[in-house]
Amino acid sequence: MLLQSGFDVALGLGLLWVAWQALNSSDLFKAIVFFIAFGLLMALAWVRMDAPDIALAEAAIGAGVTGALLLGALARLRASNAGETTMGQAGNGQRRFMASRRLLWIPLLLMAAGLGYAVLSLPGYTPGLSAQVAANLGASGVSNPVTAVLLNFRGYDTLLELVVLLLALLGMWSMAGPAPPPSAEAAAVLDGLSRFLTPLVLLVAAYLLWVGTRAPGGAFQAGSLLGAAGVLLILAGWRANVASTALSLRLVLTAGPGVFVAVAAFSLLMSGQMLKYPPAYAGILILIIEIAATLSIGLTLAGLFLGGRPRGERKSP
Amino acid sequence: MTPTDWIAALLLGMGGVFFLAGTLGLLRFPDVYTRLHALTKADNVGLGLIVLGLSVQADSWVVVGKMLLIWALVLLAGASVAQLIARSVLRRGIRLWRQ
Amino acid sequence: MPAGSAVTGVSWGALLVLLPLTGAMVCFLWTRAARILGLSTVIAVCLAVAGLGWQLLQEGVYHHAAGGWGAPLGIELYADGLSLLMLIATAAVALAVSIYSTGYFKRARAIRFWPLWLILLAALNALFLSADIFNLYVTLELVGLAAAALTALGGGAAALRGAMRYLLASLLGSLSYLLGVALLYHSFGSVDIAMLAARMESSPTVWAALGLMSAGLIMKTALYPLHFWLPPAHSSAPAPVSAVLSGLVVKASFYLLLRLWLELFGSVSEGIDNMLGLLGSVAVLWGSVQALRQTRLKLLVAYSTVAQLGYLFLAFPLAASAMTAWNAAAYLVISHALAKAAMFLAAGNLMHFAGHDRIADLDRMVQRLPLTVFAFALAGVSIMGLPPSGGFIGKWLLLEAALTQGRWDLVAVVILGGLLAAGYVFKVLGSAFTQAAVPQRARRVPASMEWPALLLACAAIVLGLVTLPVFSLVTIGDAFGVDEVVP
Amino acid sequence: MNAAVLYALVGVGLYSLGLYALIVHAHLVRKILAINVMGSGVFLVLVALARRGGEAGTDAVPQAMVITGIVVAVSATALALILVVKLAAETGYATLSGNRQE
Amino acid sequence: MQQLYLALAMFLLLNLGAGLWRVLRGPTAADRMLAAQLFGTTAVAVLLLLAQAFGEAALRDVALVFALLAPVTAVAFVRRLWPEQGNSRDTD
Repeated sequence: MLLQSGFDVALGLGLLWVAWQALNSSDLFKAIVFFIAFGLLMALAWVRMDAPDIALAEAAIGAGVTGALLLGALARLRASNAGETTMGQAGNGQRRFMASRRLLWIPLLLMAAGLGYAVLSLPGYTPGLSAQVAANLGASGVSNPVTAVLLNFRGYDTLLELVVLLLALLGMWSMAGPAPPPSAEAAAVLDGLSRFLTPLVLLVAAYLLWVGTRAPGGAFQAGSLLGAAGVLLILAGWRANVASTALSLRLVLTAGPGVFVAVAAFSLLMSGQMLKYPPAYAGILILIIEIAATLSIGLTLAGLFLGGRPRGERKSP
Repeated sequence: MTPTDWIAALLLGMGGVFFLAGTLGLLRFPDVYTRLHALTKADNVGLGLIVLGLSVQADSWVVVGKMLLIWALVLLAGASVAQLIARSVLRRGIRLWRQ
Repeated sequence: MPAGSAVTGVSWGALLVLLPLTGAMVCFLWTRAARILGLSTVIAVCLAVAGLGWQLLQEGVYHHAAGGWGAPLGIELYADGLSLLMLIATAAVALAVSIYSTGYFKRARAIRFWPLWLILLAALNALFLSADIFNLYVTLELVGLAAAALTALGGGAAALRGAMRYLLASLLGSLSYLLGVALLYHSFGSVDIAMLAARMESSPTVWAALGLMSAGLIMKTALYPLHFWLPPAHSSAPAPVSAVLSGLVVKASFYLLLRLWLELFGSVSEGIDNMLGLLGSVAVLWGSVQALRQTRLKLLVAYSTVAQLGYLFLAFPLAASAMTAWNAAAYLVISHALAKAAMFLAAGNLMHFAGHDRIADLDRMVQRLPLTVFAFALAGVSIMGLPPSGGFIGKWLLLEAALTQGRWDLVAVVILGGLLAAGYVFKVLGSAFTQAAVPQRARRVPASMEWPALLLACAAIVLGLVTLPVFSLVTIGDAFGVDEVVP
Repeated sequence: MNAAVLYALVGVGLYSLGLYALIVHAHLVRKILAINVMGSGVFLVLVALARRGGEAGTDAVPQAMVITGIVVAVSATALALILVVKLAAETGYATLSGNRQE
Repeated sequence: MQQLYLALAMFLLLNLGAGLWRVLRGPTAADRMLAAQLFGTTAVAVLLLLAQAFGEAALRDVALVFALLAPVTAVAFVRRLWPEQGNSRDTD
C-alpha cells in the first residue's frame, strides 16, 4: 500500500514537473522533448487509474504521432526562421509578457486552489454510470465496456469525433499547399527498420482491433498504430503514387465516418432511431464500423503528418 | 519465498542495477557518443534481465513470448536509433571525446 | 392516422445532422460537382427544418434517443421552441450564404469551401439539437475547428493570424467547458441536461462547474473582455464565412450558455447575472465606440458584432421578468443573425466590387450597387433597433423589462447603444452616397451575391412584423420555464 | 485522500499550469503545447474522480469520453500546427503579435 | 512478490526522473533525444512490472505499443529536425 502511494506521489509530482518544463523551457526543442516525456508519464498515470484503453490510446498517439507531428512542425518553422522567439525579436510584447508573468500567477493560484477545493469537496462516491453499462453490456454486442460505450451506447459522439478528425485533414488541405518534398534517400538502417517494423505494426494494429471487442484496444488504438506506421514510412522517404485528388485516397479517408453515417441512416430508416443496432447484429455492425474507422484514422493521421496535400508522382519520375 | 522467487528477485534486482548504470552513464559520461553507448547497452540489458525475471514467474508461455517480443523490439529500436543518431551527430562534426 | 403523419413520422432532427454530414463527404469525394451537391444539401436541410417545425407544432417537443438507449446511458437529442428558432435562423442564413458562395468562390476555393461549410452546418445543427453536455462538447469542438479552418480559407497573414487566434480561444473555451462537464458528471452521475436539472443542488463543485462552463462559453461568445479574438477573425475571413461566424457561430455558444443557465445554473447562482449584465453593458458601449472608430468596413461590422453580443447578456440581470427578458434575448439572437449575416454579405459585395474595404473610399456605391447598399441599410435598421425590424422588437422588450424593474442603468445602455449603432451605420452609408472621384477598379457583382444579402436583410425587417407567431413558437416546450403568455 | 483524488488534483494542477503558459508565452507552438497539457489535466480529472470511491469499480463512460477527447485533441493540434507553419512561412514569425521588424 | 515488483517499478520511475536531468542540460539536441529514448525503455520495463504486479495483461499490450513505436519520434528527429539545423541544402 505504501509503495503504491509512493509510486502515485512520485508519478504525480513527475507529471507536474515535466509539464512545467515542457511549457517553460527556454529552448523549444527541449520543450517538445519534455512534452514527449509527459505523454509517456500520462500513459503510466492511466495505467494507475485502471484505464488501459486510454493508456493504449495515449501510447499509440503520443509516441507514434504527436511527437513526430511537433518535431516536423518545428523543422518547418526553423526553415522560416520562426523556430524560437528570442527576446530581441519579440521586443515590447515580450517585455509586457514578462511583467504580466509576475502578477498572473496570483489569480491562477487562486483559481487552482478553488478548483482543488471543488474537487475535494465533491460529495462522496457517486456510482456514475458503471451500473447501467454493466447491465446493458450483454446487449451491446461487445464485452469490453469502453468499446461498448464508444461504439454503441454513445456511438453518436464517436461518429462526430471521426468527423472532427476528417475535418482536421480537410482544414489542412484547404490551407496548406502540396506537401513538402520527401526527404533524401533514407539510410540503409532506416530503410531496414521501416521495412521490418511496418508489417509488425500492421499486425499489432490488427490484433488490437480484434481484441478490442473484449479487452482493452479498439479502433482508435489500432488506427493510431496505422498512423504511426504511415509516419515511419513517410520518414523513410517512401512516397505513395497517389495525389490528393485520387478518389481511392478520399474513399479510404471518408470510410470511417461514411460507414458510420450510413449505419446511422439505415438504423434510422429501420427502427426510427439512429445507431440503434438490433442486438443480434450489434457485434458485426460494430466490427464493420471499427474496421472502416481504423483505416480512416490511420490514413488521416499519416496525412496530417505529411503536412500538405499528397502530390502524386506525375512530375517526378 | 520459493527458489524460483529468489531467482526472479535476483534477476529483477540485477535488471535494476543495469538501469541505474545506464542512467549514471547518461548523467556522468563526457560526450554524446559515450552516453549513447551507456544508454543503449545498459538499459537494454536491464530490460532483458527484468523480462527474464518476470518470465520465471509468468503464468503462461504466451506471456513469456510477448515479453520476449517486446524485448526484441526494444533492442532493435535501441540499436537502430543509436546508429542513426550517432551517424548524424558524426556528420555534423561534433568531435569525439578524448582523454 | 391523423393527416400529416408522413411528415411527423420522420425523425427530422437526426436528419438535420446526417444530411449535411453526408453532403460534406460526397462533396469531398466528388469535387467536380461540389457546388451543386452542396447547394442541394443545404436546401434539403432547410426542408428538414421545416419538417421538424411542423412536427413540433403538431406534437410538441422532439425527443430522439440516439442508439435507442436513452438517458443517462445514451445520448438524447431534444428540440423545443428555442432550439427550433435557432435551427430556423441557421437554415435561413445557411441558404443565403450558400447561394452567395456559388458566386463568391471560384472553382479552386469552392471545392475546399463546401465540405468544411457543410460540416460546420452539421455541427451547428447537432449543437442546437443536443441535450447531453458531453455531446455538446464534441459539437463545440467541431464548430470551433470548422470555423477556424474556414477563416483560414481567406489566405494571407491576416486571415491565418485571425484563424489561429480564434482556434486558440475556441480550444481554451471548450476545455474549460469540458472541465465543468467533468465536475458535473462526478457530482450527479449523468451528462443528460434534464437529469442534471432534476438533481441539481448548490455545492462548491457546482459553483466551480458553473464558473468554468460559463467562462468557456463566454469566451466563445466573445463577451467583453474576452472578445479580443473576434474582430481579427471575423474581419479577415472570406465574406460568406464572416457572415456565418458573426451570424451563427457565436450564437451557438450563447445558445448553449442560455440553455445551461435556464436549465441548470439559474437556480444556484446569485449575483453572477448582474456581473454578466455589467460586462454586456460595457460590451455594448465599448464595441460601438470601437466600431465608430474603424476605417475598414469589415472591422467596423465585426466590432458591431461585439457590441450587439453585449445586448444578449443584458437579459440575464432582467431575468426576474423572465418571459420578456428571455424573449428579448431570443429575438435579438435571431434578428442579429439575419441582419449581421446580411451586413457581412453586403460588405463582401462592396469589397468584391471595389477591391478594398476602406470606408472613406467607398464613394458613389449607391449608384453602382444599389441593391447591396439597400441591403446594408435595411440590415442597419435592424442593428440600430428602429421599427419595424426584428432588432427593434428585441430591444423594445429589453427596455420594457428594464423599465418594469426600474433598471435605469440598463435603459440608458440600450438607448445609448442604439444611438452609437446609428452613428456607425450612417458612417458607412454616408460615404456610399458621396461623390468623391477616386478612380476605382470595379468588378461586376453577380446577382447571386446581391440578392441573398438583400433577402436576409428583408427577413430581419419582416421578423419585426411577425412577433406573435415567433412568440408562440418559442413557447413550445416552455424553454424559459414560465407559463405566462406575453401580452 | 486516496490515489484517485491525488490524480484529480494533479489534473487541476496541469490545467492551471497550462493556462498560465497559454497566456504568458508568445510562441504559438508553446501555446499549442499549453492547450495539450490543459487537455491532459481535464482528462485526468474526468477519469480519476470516477475512482474516488476506492478501487471498487471502473466507470467506462468517462474513459470512453477521454478517448474521444484525445482524438479531438490530436486533430486540433495538427490543425493548429499547420496554421502556425503557414503563418510563419507568410510572416516569418510564429507569434500572434509578430510584425516583422526589418 | 508484488511488493518487489512495485518497489522496482518505483525505482525505475525515479531513475527516469534522473534521466530528465540530461534533457534539461543537453548540451546537444541529440543528448535530449537520447534521454527521451531512455524513457521509452524504462516505461516498457515499468509497464511489464505493473502488468505482473496487478495481473493486468492489457498493460503488456501498452508496453508492446511503446516498444514498437519507440523509434518513430527519434527517426522524426533525425530525418526532419536535425538536418534542417546545419547543412540543410544537400538533403532537399
